[in-house]
Amino acid sequence: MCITLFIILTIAFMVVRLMPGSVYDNPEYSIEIIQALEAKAQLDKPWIIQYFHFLKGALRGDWGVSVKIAPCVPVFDVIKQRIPITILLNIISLVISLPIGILAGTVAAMNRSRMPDHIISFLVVNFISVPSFVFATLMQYFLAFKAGWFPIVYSATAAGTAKYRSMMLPMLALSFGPIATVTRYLRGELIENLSSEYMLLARTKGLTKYQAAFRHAFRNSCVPLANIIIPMFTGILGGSLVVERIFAIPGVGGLMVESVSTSDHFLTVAVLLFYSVISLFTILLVDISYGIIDPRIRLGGNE
Amino acid sequence: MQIDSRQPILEVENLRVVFASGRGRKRIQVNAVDGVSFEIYQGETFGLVGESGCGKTTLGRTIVRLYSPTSGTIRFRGRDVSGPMTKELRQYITDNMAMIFQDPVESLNPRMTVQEIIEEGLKVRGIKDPEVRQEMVFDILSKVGLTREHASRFPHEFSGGQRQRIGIARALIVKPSFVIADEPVSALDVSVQAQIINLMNDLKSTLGLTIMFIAHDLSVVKYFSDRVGVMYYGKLVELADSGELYRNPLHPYTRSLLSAIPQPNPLTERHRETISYDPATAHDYSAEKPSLREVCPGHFVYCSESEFERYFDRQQTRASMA
Amino acid sequence: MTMDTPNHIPDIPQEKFKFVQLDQEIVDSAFETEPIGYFKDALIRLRKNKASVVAFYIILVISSLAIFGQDFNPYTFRQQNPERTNMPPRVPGLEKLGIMDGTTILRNRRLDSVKDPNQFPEGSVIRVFNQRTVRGVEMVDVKVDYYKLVGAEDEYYWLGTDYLGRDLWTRLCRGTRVSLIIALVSVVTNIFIGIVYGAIAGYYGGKTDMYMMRVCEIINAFPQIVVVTMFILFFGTGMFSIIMALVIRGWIPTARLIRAQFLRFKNREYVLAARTLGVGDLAIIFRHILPNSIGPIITRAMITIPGAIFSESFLAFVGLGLKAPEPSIGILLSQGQKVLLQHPYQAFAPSLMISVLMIAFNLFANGLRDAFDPTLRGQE
Amino acid sequence: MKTGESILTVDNLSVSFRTYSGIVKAVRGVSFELNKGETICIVGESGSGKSVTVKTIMGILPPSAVIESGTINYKGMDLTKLTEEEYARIRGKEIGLIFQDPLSSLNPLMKIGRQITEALLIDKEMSKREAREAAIELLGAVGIRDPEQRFEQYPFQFSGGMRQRVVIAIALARNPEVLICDEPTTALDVTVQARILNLINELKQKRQLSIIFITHDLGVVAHMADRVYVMYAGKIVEYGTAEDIFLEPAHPYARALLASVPDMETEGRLASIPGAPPNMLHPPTGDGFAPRNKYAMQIDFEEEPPMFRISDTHYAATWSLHPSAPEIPMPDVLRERIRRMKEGGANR
Repeated sequence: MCITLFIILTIAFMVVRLMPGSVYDNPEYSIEIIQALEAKAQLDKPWIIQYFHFLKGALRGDWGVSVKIAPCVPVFDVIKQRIPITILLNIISLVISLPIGILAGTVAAMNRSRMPDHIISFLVVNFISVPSFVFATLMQYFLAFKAGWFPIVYSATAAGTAKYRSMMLPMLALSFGPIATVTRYLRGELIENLSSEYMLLARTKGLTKYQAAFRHAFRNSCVPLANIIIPMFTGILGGSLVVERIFAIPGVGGLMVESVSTSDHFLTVAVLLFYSVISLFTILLVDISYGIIDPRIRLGGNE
Repeated sequence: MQIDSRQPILEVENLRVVFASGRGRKRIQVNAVDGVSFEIYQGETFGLVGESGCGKTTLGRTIVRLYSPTSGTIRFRGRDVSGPMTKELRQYITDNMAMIFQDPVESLNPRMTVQEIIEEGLKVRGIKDPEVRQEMVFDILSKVGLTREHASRFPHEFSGGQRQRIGIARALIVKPSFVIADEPVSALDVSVQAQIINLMNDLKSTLGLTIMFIAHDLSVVKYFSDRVGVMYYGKLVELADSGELYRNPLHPYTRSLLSAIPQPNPLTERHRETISYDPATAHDYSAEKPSLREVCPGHFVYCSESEFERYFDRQQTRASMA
Repeated sequence: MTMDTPNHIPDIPQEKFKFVQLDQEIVDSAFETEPIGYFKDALIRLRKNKASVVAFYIILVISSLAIFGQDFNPYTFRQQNPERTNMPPRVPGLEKLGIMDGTTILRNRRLDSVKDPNQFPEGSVIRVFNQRTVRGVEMVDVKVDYYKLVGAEDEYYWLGTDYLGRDLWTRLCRGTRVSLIIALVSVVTNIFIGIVYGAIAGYYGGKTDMYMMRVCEIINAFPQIVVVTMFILFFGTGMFSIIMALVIRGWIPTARLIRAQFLRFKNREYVLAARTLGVGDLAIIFRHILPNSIGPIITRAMITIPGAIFSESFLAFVGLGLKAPEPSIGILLSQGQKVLLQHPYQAFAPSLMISVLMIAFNLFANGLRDAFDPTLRGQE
Repeated sequence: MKTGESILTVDNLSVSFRTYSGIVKAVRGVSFELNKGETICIVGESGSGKSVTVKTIMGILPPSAVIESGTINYKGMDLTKLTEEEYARIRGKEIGLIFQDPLSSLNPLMKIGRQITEALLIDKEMSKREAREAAIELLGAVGIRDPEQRFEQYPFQFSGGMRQRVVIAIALARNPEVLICDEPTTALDVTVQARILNLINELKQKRQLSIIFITHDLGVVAHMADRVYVMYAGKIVEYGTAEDIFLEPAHPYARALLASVPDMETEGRLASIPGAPPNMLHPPTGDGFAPRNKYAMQIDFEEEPPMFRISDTHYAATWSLHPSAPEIPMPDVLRERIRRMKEGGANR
């Protein structure tokens, strides 16, 4: 965990400092300003000193200042104001994907090899395959532009429901993939659990098919769902980079695209660090929750 | 069995195999085989019986050096084969010993034809000519009751008993003198078990094999073996001729095991009393350390000094009554 | 109960009660069926799965488009033509049906300019609508035959052109080729590294395995986007660095898969049997373990391909794609997205291409997985 | 042999499976009856259809199975005609089932106690507290020590034998009249097996159970059975009291089976059964065992033998009992063993 974070920091340092040219390369700055900035960041010193300076700064939360997008504003502050909308978008997507995916997966598994299963499986393949930015593009054109049901881009200034209406399409675009992932995973788990011996035992107790399925197979299938939530959440985050840009949402994802295209490296690296921290955090969370959910891990069984 | 011509082919002395897993505080050590000593004589069938997890399979696999012994020695025809593994030692072991495995499904590579499975041992031994190999495969196939048409088939097309015969063919084509059969019949249907046992008996006499037969079914072991060793939690608790062991079991675990085996006889079976064995109450080893002692010629029991005297007395009374 | 009573003994001729096989030795009969190998068996299963057969043909068609598609018309992927920018799609034949006929809608035109034959030549205006007055000026939207408008009646841009007048069909074919190459090369590299790494960790086990897996865990803790972006920021864009960026973290799932396969198979009784026969480590790996893992490996490779295509397009969207003028599906998509509302066709074609490609690969991979699934084998 | 009142009657039951390669005829016209308070054993090797038969009685066949014909009469109901809801009322309450593998038949993520109380609470006659007490009592009754602590534990904390005891407790939780045991001791060690068998017999006495016991182990049959049904290739080929089957086996398969297992006193060559069991995708005509039977007759390959009556309790479906059939010798090993048994096997 800490090792990972440390390595990420080191790589981030290398990306910023060891790249050819000056990071403060901005046509609006004069050479003097650039040199002053470099001196302030101790860039004129040997790289080992730079490195420790960087680490010290990083630990204090000082990740440098933005150069182009918001000149001289600490990147931390730039990101800070962009975080809420991104987190909101991602969490909402996750929150709507889980129940829909669980429902669809259950329906498919309980009707295995019948029409509902075939339909759901067909949709799943499509949703998993088509990238979220393609969905975003198509929905923006047809649902927003042609049909006019939704605003074409996100409107931060709009109040109340209008704001959420403008968030609908990006949320939808981000949710298709996770819904399909959850559906597919749960269907697989459920089918395996439904055909297990303990399901038979549950039924021979006198539980009906549905009681047994719900109390035993369904519960047991939901446990390993924690497994796929990490890659899913980071997946949504990744997708939101592009989707945010498409819908002009002022979130962290859009910020990264902008910073990359304007070579605002401090900002890019800071955004990347933000993503790493989130992903590490989810891994940790899942590890912990796993121990809580599964008694075999919690109580240290050896089977 | 001729007592006179008994030449030990395999001597196991104080063998110990310890498996360790985990690190630090979580480290767990399992004494899978815990100081076992015995000998197997040329031409005999030595049965090894015990319940799951008693270390009998580990013992068998350690003898062919699939696992390495933690301590103790294994001598094959007088040569120590328990030392560090060298290429030469590996060859010596694989040339002389072969193994038959338990699971007829798991023990054959599903991607290889029967021909490829059986001839692999020949390839390793440098028989380059494919025709020679093929002839040898056909020959051994007919010995185990299969036909040459079967050679080009894949394992999944065969029934359990047939697969087990393929496994036997694979083990025997390299002409070993000593075969370890690790529960070769326990995964098979009753009607097929006899096929395999009869086949092994026939091959044993025609090829002059010495067999170490590992099983959990005492009736089968008793029927098939000349001498039987009983294992319990890594230890050899009793060792005797199979008839003697059955007539006169001394160790309480052996007695409990014998009493637990259901026999196909409804007249006696319905009234059978089972003896249960609990090592905590059966022995008091706090004062005297137990070891494997010879109660009467060829009959060894793992016991303490006082237990030994008790067993010895019982043995004497039995002998005088007979 | 339908049981025969003692006084109901069927009458049967005496000669039927002769022993017929008393002297024969009852042996195992030879099989009547043809021997079926592993791959043949998998192929039979795969063929039964219609979706993956269709997917397979789609992949074939797209691959041949990627290879030969750009030779079908006279343009090259980098040839710019300032006279022919943003041309809508026009396909011979299809144009008669009213789709892809080179028409487009121009919005907010002054009515007088539309009536001016110098600006809108004879026959180029198809329909004028939405007439309104904005600040005293008559404004209309107008549907035009764009090819007539710019005087290119004889030309056909199947998928239209982009803002530099480059033919989009040619660019899409070229872009598909580039994306597929990036995907294939990175996947092959990933699989190769994964097999070697996973095989070593799985076969030798113990401490070796523990440390090797620790390394994997650390690398795996970096989110894919972070690694890929940092890598390209550092090494610059270009096909090679994109491939490398996809490899850096991409081999880990394969390594884990292979390791799990090795752990699963190395204690199988047939592997132990081979060891007791004196078969060497390499032969065990190549003859006994790898062939049994081949199904999952192939399936894994197939599943990784759409992932790589996705990552490449994603990078292009972020602005870290290939350098101009080289197209990739992602670059075309990202460029099309920018002019989505004005020239939607520029986004639709690459959207369709990437979606179809990803669906086809996923369907095919699913089919392969089912075909190779050992739990279905030998049980029926 | 006192024949009591019949509690469960299976008549002419046939069950098939649709598979990838064709239709597998797993059970072909099986009939038997279970009397109140008795234990019947159905013995046969894997693939003989014995497990499918009991799964049909329990109504837990997989979806690929089809009941082609036959009735299962329990207390005047035909179980094959029940709906899923009606069946749910029979299972557990009237008929309990113990599975082969205690490792996989308990839900790994649910506490042992809840898995038992779940059964007790189905009837809605108890409060949760009462159910808890009843479950603890049950655990004690099946011989689990410290039931209160064990109640709160998960299956992985139990040994194989202990798990099977829990499964028995679950099967008996709702006081069923009939208990079906599907190879309950196959996965266990012999000493554990002995204890479980004794436990089942003990519970049978205490609760007046009628038991259908499925096994392939003839020793277990001898230990448990009042009456025995021998199955081969989806049919019952012989049935009778345990003494009938073990001392006077008539069907060549029953004889071959008995002759192929060694007991403690067996000497000489075992009589092995050549060949392999038939592939039920293409079930054999006539006597299914004929291809593996040295003494097979012409008629065996042509026509299916009817059940011949040997005594009031003993029936066998083999042409060798036809008055016109020649005498067929008993395998040596078996003849020797039967002689020993008759001389009074009580010398153990």
